[in-house]
Amino acid sequence: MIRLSIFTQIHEWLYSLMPASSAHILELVLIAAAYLGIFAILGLLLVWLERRVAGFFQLRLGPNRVGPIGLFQTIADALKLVSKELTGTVKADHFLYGAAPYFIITTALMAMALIPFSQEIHAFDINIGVFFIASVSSVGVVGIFLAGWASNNKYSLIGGMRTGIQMISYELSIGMVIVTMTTLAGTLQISELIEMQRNGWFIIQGHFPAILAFMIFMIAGTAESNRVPFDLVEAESELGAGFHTEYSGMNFAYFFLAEFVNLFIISSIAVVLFFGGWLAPFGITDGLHIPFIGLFWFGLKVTAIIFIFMWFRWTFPRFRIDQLLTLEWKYLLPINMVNIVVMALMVWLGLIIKF
Amino acid sequence: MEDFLGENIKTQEYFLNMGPQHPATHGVLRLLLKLDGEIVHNVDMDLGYIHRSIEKMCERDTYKQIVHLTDRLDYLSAHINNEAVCLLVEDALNIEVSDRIKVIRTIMSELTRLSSHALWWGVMGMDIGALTTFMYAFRERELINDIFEETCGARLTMNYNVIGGVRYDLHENFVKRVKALLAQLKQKLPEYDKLLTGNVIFRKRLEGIGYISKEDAIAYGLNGPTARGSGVSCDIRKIHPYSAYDRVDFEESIFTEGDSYARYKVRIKEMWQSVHIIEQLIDKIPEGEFRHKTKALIKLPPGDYLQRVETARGDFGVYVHSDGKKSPYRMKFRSPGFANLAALNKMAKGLKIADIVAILSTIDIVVPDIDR
Amino acid sequence: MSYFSDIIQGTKSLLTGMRITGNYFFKNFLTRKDVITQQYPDNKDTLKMFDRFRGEVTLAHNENNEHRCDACTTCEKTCPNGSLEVIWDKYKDPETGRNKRVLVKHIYHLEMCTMCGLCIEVCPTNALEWGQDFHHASYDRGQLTKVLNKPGSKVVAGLKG
Amino acid sequence: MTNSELKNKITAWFDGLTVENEEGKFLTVEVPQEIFLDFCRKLKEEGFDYLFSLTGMDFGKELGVTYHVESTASRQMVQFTVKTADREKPELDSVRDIWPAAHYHEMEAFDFFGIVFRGHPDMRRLFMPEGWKGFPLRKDYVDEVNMLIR
Repeated sequence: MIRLSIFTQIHEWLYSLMPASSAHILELVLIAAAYLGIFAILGLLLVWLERRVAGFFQLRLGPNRVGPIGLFQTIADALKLVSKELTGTVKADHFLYGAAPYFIITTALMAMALIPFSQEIHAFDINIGVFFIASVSSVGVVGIFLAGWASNNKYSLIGGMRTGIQMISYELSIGMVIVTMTTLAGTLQISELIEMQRNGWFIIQGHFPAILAFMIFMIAGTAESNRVPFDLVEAESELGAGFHTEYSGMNFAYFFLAEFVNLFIISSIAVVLFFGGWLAPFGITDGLHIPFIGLFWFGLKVTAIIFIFMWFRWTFPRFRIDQLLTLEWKYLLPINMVNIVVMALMVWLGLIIKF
Repeated sequence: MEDFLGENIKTQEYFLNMGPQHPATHGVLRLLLKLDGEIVHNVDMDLGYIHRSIEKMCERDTYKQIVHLTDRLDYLSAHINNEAVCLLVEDALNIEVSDRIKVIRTIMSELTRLSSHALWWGVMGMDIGALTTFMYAFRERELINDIFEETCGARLTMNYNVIGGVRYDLHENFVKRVKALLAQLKQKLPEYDKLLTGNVIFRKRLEGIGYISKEDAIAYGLNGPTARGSGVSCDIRKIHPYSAYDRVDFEESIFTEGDSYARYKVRIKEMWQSVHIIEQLIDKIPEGEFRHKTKALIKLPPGDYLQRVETARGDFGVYVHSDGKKSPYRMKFRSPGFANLAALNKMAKGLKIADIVAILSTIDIVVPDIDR
Repeated sequence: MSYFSDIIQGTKSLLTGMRITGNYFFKNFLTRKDVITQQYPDNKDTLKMFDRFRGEVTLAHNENNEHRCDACTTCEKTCPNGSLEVIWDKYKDPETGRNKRVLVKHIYHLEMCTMCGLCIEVCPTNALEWGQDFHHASYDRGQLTKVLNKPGSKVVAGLKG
Repeated sequence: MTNSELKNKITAWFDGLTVENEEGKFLTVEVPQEIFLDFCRKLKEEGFDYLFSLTGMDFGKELGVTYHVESTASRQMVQFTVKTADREKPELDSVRDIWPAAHYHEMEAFDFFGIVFRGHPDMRRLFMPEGWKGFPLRKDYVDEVNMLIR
């Protein structure tokens, strides 16, 4: 593999230009700006993808007027939202009301830093990587909760309460799936996790328990990203718009974008944990020196996972709140616990498949 | 719960305004909910947001003019509503309509029922959260609407029935189109089942929800598919047959569980029965007049008249108190949705907010029908 | 073991549903065959309504700019909503010497019309007809009030009322 | 049970009932106010358990309510009317304890005719806004702005 020299070049050029400390700070700022850009573009692209996919599911075409195959539709929508007035309720708790969207974006961005787009494009590779993502993305619930509470609207409040219940329950499942998979891997660092999958993706290495873990992850992940069948937080037909009922314009767009970025993050974790991150399947492109090939594979896998999430969304009806809890505490949690033990036993007995 | 929380924490009942602008209330119905957390303690309703006082307008209009007003009651069974008024006047004046008219009216009524139930199925899915069902239902509904548009001239408020017959003769493409529709329905209705009926989430959302016993159903005046879900045999097409219903063979769809899922199954079965009825009639539409001449100004003899028909929502009744003038002295539309909605509190007490949405869907309300 | 059979049955039912939607997705994605929507403003020119479609009430004019309305006002009296107004004038027929009515303006309030079709049915001279135009949207209510007789039009000669 | 059999039965219950329309689809009975509730209970016992409709009426001098009840077993229908001559403060008995279906129907009749039903717990305006003046479906109701009169 070749190293992408462009990042090193920028790094060296910056350090040659100014003292090391300021260059370091500037570098951080640049990276942050780049991630903000990725955040926006990714969000818009995913919204477009969702609408397009929904169109095909529903015997329609989806947005196809603005730009080639409707690609600029969401940009036009975003422009509209930017130009809109920010309304709010008089009786809202204004500070929290204003702060809530930023909570959500900040946490989404923090989790984004951990995403390994490819071997080189990986901003923050710490040794507790997966754990960090899991904990940071659970802070996002605070934003939703604040939005629901601060709006001073009963529908928002019910939405917010539902989030609390839902997130606490399903964080547990996500965490236990991560535990299951790290039992197999023996590390939490994302780059190492991916490197270890050179001998076969974890879903193959861990076969039965890993597949089970993947299924649980998909269910819990849907719940984490508040999508159908777990979209009780927004529950259009019950609560109007749920926690963001009182938000308008760009504040609403933040929620909207963050929702899709969260979807991307969840899918990325799935890809890292089960499908070998940016690794090519069976190493078919390992010998070839194609730039950005890791990004390509990573993107492809994430898109596939996102598509499955979308498939769920456009097929299933919504759960009721008590059924949601029943599913987690009565089904997913016990299965998950057994699954950890099975995985541990397998690792201990060396029953994993490696090429 | 209260014991567990003890004295320090107290739960408080709160009040939630569901509607008049709310996605689940299918228009401008306003529900006043008393909630404890998510649990519903009491449901009350406030109506009249789309009240047009059609009953008062009828006291001003002639009988011929009244017919088109009934389109606007339950707009999803516009044809059947028209039929009720026309049958009432024909009955009062002893006009015997030809077989052709009867058969055309029956086919049209069943197509209306199919289109209404198709819409209901789509919206039902949407209310429960499966957004895709809506477009699948509209695929079939579109075919029916095309049939209506070609023969009647409009898609929703068809105004096809006139006193003494129907407005136009059947279009030459009618039989062809209906047969294509039946073929498609037979292919697609099983798909409905696979997508929603069998779905475990969907079943769990409906089973045991909104239970109402047979006795309560009768006492609360439930009618139509809602009552048939509780095991009440109340199909007007069976008990007081009108038009050509006495000569077709069909089964009254009754389920005895009394919950939302039973009501759902009733409507799905009714769609199959409608297909069955149309199949029997479509090949043998008798020749004859499609419209009998009537007097320019129709006057009913003094007296009380009542005509009941089975719309897609249930037992629709038109009651006329006539004093012999050109317009009715008092005209009352007994709307099926109004009676069905009255039992909502009974059904929804103690359940959750999400269940109210499910129950509202399965009693299939149309707000203009309730408000009149 | 209803616990496990529940899980298996449930998953199966979910997968059946996914198969249906997935089927439609891939068919549409690859062929666009099942798409049921119309690309509306694009097909404006080719879009044709059915002959019986009730779009608006029109007063039929022949090629000589003549209509068949003898201003008897039956339509105005029949309309349940008061959407038709017939403004007429008297003139003396030079042949018979009797007073006759002549149509000045046939005003149609589209915003009040419910398309019930009673006016067209009662018209003794079959002057009114259905128009198939449905592009009625406008920014101004005033534009919905239309004068049905074209400027300079006359009644068909020898009309029997 | 034919209409004439039913007529014989009903007339035997109370005095003062006017029973008509034997040949029609359903009997029409006029019930005096005093025995109204007893008459309804008797009917319910007789098997007329399905309140089909409850129609407020303005007979010119009197206000009244017309009920259509049906027996779900035999599918026979009876129409009965009760009237009150008091147009200022019309009061009639509520039948919601006998047929729970009457609850909202009675609210509707109150809303449009101003008939107060004794024993109804929630006599508020169901359709019209709070504080609307007059009762729209009465024959003497005038609204020059919104009503088109022919």
